[in-house]
Amino acid sequence: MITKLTPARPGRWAATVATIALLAGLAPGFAAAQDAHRGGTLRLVSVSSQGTLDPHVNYTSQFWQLYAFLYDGLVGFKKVGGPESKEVVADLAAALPEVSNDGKTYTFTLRKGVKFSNGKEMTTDDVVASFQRIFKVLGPTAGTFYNGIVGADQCLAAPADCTLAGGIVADKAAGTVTINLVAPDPEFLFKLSAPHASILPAETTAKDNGNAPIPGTGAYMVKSYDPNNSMVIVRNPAFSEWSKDAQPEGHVDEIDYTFGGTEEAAVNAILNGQADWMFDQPPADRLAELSTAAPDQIHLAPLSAWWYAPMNVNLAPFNDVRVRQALNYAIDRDALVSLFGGPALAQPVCQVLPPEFPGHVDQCQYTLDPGDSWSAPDMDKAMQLVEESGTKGEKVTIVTEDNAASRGIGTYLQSVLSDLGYEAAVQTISGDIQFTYIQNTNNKVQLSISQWYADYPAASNFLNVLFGCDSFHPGSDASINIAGFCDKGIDDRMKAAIALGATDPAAADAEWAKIDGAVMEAAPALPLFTPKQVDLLSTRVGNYAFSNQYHWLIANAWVQ
Amino acid sequence: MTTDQPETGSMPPADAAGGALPPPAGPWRRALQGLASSRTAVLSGLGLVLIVLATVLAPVYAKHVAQTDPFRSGLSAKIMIDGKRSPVMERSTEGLGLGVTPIGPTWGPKYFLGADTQGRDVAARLLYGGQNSLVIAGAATLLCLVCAAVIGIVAGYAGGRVDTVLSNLIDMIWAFPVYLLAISLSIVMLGKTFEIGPIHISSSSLVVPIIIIGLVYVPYVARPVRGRVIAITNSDFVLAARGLGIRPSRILWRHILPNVATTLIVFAPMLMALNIVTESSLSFLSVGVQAPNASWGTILQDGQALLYSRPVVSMAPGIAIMVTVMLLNLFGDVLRDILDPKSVRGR
Amino acid sequence: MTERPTFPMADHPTPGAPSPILSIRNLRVAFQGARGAWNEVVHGLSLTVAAGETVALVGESGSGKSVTSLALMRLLDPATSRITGQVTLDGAEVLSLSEAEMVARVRGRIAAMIFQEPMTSLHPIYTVGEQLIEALCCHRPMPRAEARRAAVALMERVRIPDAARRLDDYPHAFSGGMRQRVMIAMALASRPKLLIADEPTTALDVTVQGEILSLLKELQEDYGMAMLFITHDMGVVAEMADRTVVMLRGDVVEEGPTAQVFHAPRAPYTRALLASVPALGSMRGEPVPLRFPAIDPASGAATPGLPLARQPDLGTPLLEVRDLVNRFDVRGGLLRRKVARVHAVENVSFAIHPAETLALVGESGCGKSTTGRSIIRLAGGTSSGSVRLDATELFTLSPGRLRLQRREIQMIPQDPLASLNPRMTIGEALVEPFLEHRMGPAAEARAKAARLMDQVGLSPAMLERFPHEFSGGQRQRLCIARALMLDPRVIIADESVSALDVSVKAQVVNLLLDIQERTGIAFLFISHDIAVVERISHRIAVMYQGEIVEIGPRAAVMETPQHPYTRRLIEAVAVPDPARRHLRRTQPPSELMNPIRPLDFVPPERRYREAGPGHFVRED
Amino acid sequence: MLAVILSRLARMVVVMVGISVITFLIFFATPGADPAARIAGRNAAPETVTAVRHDFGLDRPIWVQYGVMMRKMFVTGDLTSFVNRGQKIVPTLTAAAPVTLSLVAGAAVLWMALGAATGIIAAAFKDRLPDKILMGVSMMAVAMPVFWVGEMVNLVTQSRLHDTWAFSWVPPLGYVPLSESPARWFLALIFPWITLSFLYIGLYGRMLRTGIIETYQEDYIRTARAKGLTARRVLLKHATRAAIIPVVIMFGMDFGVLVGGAAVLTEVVFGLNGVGRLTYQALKVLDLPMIMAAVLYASFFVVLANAVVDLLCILIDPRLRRK
Repeated sequence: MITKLTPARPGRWAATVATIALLAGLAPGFAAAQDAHRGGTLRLVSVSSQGTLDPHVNYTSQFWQLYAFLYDGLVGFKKVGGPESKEVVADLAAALPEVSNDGKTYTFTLRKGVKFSNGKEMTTDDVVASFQRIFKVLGPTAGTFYNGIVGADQCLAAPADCTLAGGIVADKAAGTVTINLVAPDPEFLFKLSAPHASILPAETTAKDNGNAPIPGTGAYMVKSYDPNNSMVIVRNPAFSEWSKDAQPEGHVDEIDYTFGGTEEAAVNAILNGQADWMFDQPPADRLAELSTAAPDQIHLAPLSAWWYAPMNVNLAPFNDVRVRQALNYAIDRDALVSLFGGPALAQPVCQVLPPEFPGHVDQCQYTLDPGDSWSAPDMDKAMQLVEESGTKGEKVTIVTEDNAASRGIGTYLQSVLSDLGYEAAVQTISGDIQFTYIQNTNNKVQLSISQWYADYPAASNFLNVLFGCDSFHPGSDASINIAGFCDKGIDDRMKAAIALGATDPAAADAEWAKIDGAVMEAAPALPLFTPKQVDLLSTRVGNYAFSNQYHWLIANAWVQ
Repeated sequence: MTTDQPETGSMPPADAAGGALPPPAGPWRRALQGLASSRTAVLSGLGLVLIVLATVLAPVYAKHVAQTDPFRSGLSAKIMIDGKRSPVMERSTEGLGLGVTPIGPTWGPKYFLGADTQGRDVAARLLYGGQNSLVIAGAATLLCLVCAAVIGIVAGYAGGRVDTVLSNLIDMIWAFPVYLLAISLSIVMLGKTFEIGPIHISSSSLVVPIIIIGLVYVPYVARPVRGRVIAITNSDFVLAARGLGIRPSRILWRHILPNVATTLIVFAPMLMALNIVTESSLSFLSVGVQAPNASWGTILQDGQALLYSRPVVSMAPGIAIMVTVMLLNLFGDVLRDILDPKSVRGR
Repeated sequence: MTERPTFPMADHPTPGAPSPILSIRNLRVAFQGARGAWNEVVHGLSLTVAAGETVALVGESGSGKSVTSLALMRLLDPATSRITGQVTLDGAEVLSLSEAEMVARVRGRIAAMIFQEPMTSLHPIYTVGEQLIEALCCHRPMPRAEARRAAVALMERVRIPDAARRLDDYPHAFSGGMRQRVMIAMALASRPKLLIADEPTTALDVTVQGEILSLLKELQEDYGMAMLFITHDMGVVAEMADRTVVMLRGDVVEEGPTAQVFHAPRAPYTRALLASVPALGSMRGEPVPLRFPAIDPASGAATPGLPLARQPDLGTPLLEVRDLVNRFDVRGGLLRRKVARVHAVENVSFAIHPAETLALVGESGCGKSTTGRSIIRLAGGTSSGSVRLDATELFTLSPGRLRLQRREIQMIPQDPLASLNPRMTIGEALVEPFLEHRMGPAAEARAKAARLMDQVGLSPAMLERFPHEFSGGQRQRLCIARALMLDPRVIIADESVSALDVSVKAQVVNLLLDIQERTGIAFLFISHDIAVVERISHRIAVMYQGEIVEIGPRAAVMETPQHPYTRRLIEAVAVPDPARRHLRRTQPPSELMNPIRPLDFVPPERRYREAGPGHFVRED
Repeated sequence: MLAVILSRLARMVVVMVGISVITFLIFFATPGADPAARIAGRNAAPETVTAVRHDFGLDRPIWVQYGVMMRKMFVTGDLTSFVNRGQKIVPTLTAAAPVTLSLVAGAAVLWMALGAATGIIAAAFKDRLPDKILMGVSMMAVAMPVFWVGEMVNLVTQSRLHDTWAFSWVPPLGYVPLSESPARWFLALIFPWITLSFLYIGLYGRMLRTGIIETYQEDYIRTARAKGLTARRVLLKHATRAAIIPVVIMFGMDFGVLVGGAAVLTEVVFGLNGVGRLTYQALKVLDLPMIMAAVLYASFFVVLANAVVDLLCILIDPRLRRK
């Protein structure tokens, strides 16, 4: 047994995000000490598991957090805490690709000697097969992330026969893979960094593998998975670290992930030292207690996300822009923040792009004194707008998810709408259903509450996805433009901004900021707040690092 | 056979006619007298009346005592305590400053039991919620009894194939665990608005839980009703009525129905108690009463989010449910003893 | 209220008699009513029972006789009853013993008890063997095998055939008579000095009753037990008792040697009681049905009963039943398949004339009630044959026509309380059939109801009352009045007087005869009580296992019974005359058989021989 | 006997087929039930949604879908969830079954033992103090919603008094397999057992007390007393034995229903991943394959309990044993 070398409790020097970022920067200095932290078992808990283990299929942040150290793509986000986590680094590719042909051709040279956890070496065949597999397994982002690859159209139409001929070209001898796009895509590397583009062994069946683990190249591998009970993750015996940034060797030997119980139980278990971390957010009820009783164990991190309430611009009364604006003026964002656990956990916003996100410029139109930030609701203005619209007395139903926060917001909005003179009701639906239910125009949802978490750090991932004409599919359950907002002018500007991003990212970001303002002018949604992530750790966990993409980097942490 | 009846010390009126006649006492009047002479029944009945009265007076309480609208969020409300204005939603200032805790019981006119996560007055909501809980439980009881009576009587009286079909249907629903059935019905009805002619039922209406809760217990009542109907149909007085040449419809209406009525009445308080618990369970699982309406179950659910910081929010409706259900059961026990000492058992 | 006289003789047992096993002095029993008021039901009873003696405690329902027996065993719920006085059982002061001492010393040791209802007095989920062994072992612990042997011996002693095998049967596998034998065996387990028999034969058929009585008599002699015999049946008293104590509403009104009580009753009540008891054979020589004598309860003076003045109209029969068959399927197993068939009624034929009474007698399960119900198609099961009322064939009528036709044949049920809807007033119940048959307007119906109430001896003011407010006899009158509302031509009286106390029974019988005399109605009188039947009927049909074995004029059947079963039936009846005791020892026990047959059973062809004019006997 | 069993089985199958058809129809009548978009994932392209719909056979006629689902469930066993992509239904359910069984079986032992004790003691002390106390507590037990009791138990044992000597031994919520550690299995289930059984102790205690008191009116009890049996023997052997029959019938039904998933509230409150919670979650997210499997599972136990109770009745009540 290795003697304990670290006298200090890690929690004490990891109280806030700022210090963490600082520490992440200082990390190399501690390299020697870190080896001493190798070993041990992390005990994670979550109320529920999230279905299939297949990285080409699963689209949940819970499992993406795990894929970070289970699988690799050609490129990936840097696995460090802080702002640097938004950077893309070479992963299975030896270096970032050469981009040619006006941004349409990406050439990757694969690293040599990388092995899957089944012992087999990774080759170009695996890369080609993996890209085909994204389509064959009907990956959720096949049609949205990877449809720009040459041959993707045929693959989407007939997934079983997908070849991506001309799209993915491998040179086995040289160990290179070339990807050809139909049009330049400044966000393509981000998309390749998503777990959906993980490289899997070529022989992996082209079907959703469900609960059966697929061998990966990451530092760890799944030993067993029972979605109703637990997941056991152990070190990948075939792994040797090739890039600390892309896939660091983890500290702990084993990660036991238990599913079940309640959030309250998880908090108790962590406080009682029976678990190390909970996936779910601690219940609001416990926050005050935690912030005094265990401040050292709590880590807060801003998220690239927003909570918003899409207003259906095609249904009365929200087909009148004045009503949408009125509601934006009327809501007390401060009250909403207190519903979410207070200012430490959420920041009131009145624009689409979250703070510190590419393209974000502080702006707020819907406040008592319009300017950079929100100060207070402007009820008079709101009443006046409602009066002008002549929609007073109409019925409005708010569709919320059945979690405490969403329901609370719904109840609050119902209250505000009543104040404005509407006849409002709340309808609560289970989260999984609510998300597709509110998208389908057939369900005639007027106002709903939703959240959006960035897939990758690009403004279009918010604005274009949520308010672009291409994301509006009437009558379909998959119509992420919930508001049904389609403004030709704004849509054209967004397309142009995406194109601009390929050549001049800075100019593009400036344009996105303007588009953000223009969208809010039309007010297809109520921006509510930007949430913060709360990680509650046990006292024995150290080296907390938070990545914008993967959230807490589990493999980077150690246990005493 | 002649039997000595040690328990009837007083003989029935002598065989010879005449004498001063006591006022005629029908079975219903007798039952009423029985209830009136039972201390348990009187006290529990009185308790129930008080509860009903309290919930009926909810608007008065909310308006004049608590001076609040229990259906409006009070997230930024303030309250005077010891001459100091403090927010109803207290933001944590210690440690990391996380969390917002609603004010606890003031034991004063305003926020007597404190506030919930929306900053609303829990005491006022408890009364309003009680109103809804009682209305739902009562209406569901009525619905259940009517359905069960119809099914039970038709099955029991018609017999033969009709009975077989209905009994099998009842058995089938019986095999569906109640909560699963109720939850699935609730989920089916959640997203829907029903329009039957001029009647418009939105999913947030109380009608939805009433129908669901009313329907799930039908088999539990229809079965014994059917049994009772069969027993009555084979009883001597129905046989006598047939022998007298009374029409079947009249036999059903005048001879069978009034005698089944006792079974149904005996079920009523027990069913009502069961319905209150069921309503609260469904609301607790968020498939019952929908916001902005409140019921004891929804308050309990709200309280679940405050269990650690403000346990009173879930304790209060829990105690309200317990007391109401206990009173109903006590009353029901006496009623059963009086009306139907043998035919209904247990639950 | 006047002081109740205590009977002087009770305190002085017959000189020279052995010291009493049981002596009761001034026993008072009171019950607490619903509102806490105490209500005394036995007012200072005193009696003694000497060793080896049989004392009968006789009285009508509510006289307190059963309460007395339970009180002296301390089996009443102490929470709701209060017993005072003095009870000495073989030297033990029963009323001052603790419950534990009662268990240890008295119950089952000094005194044992048997009860009226053999069907319910045995625990249904233990075998009779277990219950017997329990009774044996609780007084004298012994090894299991020995207890088993003793139990078999006891069962053999009470003449249960095949005792060793039947030891492991459950009570439901035994007939009523057999169960009563088991009860007796259990009571004998510890060789008690006193056996208290509370109406031990009331629920049994007459032939079985005879067997049980002889068994008790025989055992009493063998064991030298004293016996306190509680009954309402004067016939049984005459058969069994050495001394008789007559009770009325909690008081002893007469006590004395049985012969003296029967032949020279002193109390008016005793005289009235005896006058009301139909004695088999008392109709010998009487040509027509005879009313019971009317007794003045105060003086006991009897006015002799008048004979029926109206003669049957022996022209065309009013009701003609031919080859009536009724069978029930017995379904068994979880599949509810037919496994057997009950041949409840098999080829029954008879006719009734206007103003005539045909009695259908037989023991329980013989099919007599089913016959009655089959006639008006209320029996269930499958019926066949022919029932003609005048010219109308009832068996082919549509349900609607049948309903109207039912007006002509009415039924008076055995249990009047059960056959009155508890939620209808008597007025409603009486008026309902009248209106249903559209016999006239409501006012007329009410007038007729009032008139009939008067006729059956009830006040028209009682029409507003509910059935539970009447006594048993009154309810039976109400049922009669209801039947008469429709002016029927035939009345089927199904055990209509069997459940009534003797004095009430006499009144109702007289009422029926009055009605027949006045209206010329025909009766099908179904009863197991041969003594009553003898009094009321013109003709008698004897049923056995679903078939008529003998039918003929009353005098012929009663005085010259031809069929062996008829003879056995008549012989078994206990006659209320101590001089005519006729118990024979060691009769083989008879088990009445239910006519359950396999599905493929074909009933045998039956022939009847004519033994006299109109007197037919089945040839076996 | 074989015929009897077969017919009983046939009836069970008929009831279960009926239930599955009803479930299926209810599902397709539910708005927002179409799982294709949910399976496809957030922000999936319409082509992907169409492909998923086809892949899962959701574009085929409803009866074909029914047939396919039944085949996948009972024949091939590879039915997968509509919500948690790739999650196999049958293994999930079989993994949840022992949790529920542990919960219900333990609670059943508790409630039968304590329920019987309550009923017998109360009947023995009828209308006296012990009776009044026991019946008062039973009344309360019956009146308290089980989830509320659970919440209160959790509040006390997991938070308020967790740091005191009384409850510091209480493990965190959740299930520990018996095979893993019998001791921890036991500790983890103590409070769920108590919570679940509380209601039934009250219910059964009251029922048994009433039954015993009613039995005391029976003639055979009088016989037993008259023959000189001690009061205790009359109570335990004669009265209780007869009065327990309806309790046993009730027990069979309750046990079946609970094993089938009716302990959902207890499972939810105590975070036990049992069948009830699984079903509840499946219902909330409208996961038809899971709902279907869970409902069939539940109804199987109900129907089975019915059959077992019938048999049990014949065993304990000789009156029903007629040939």
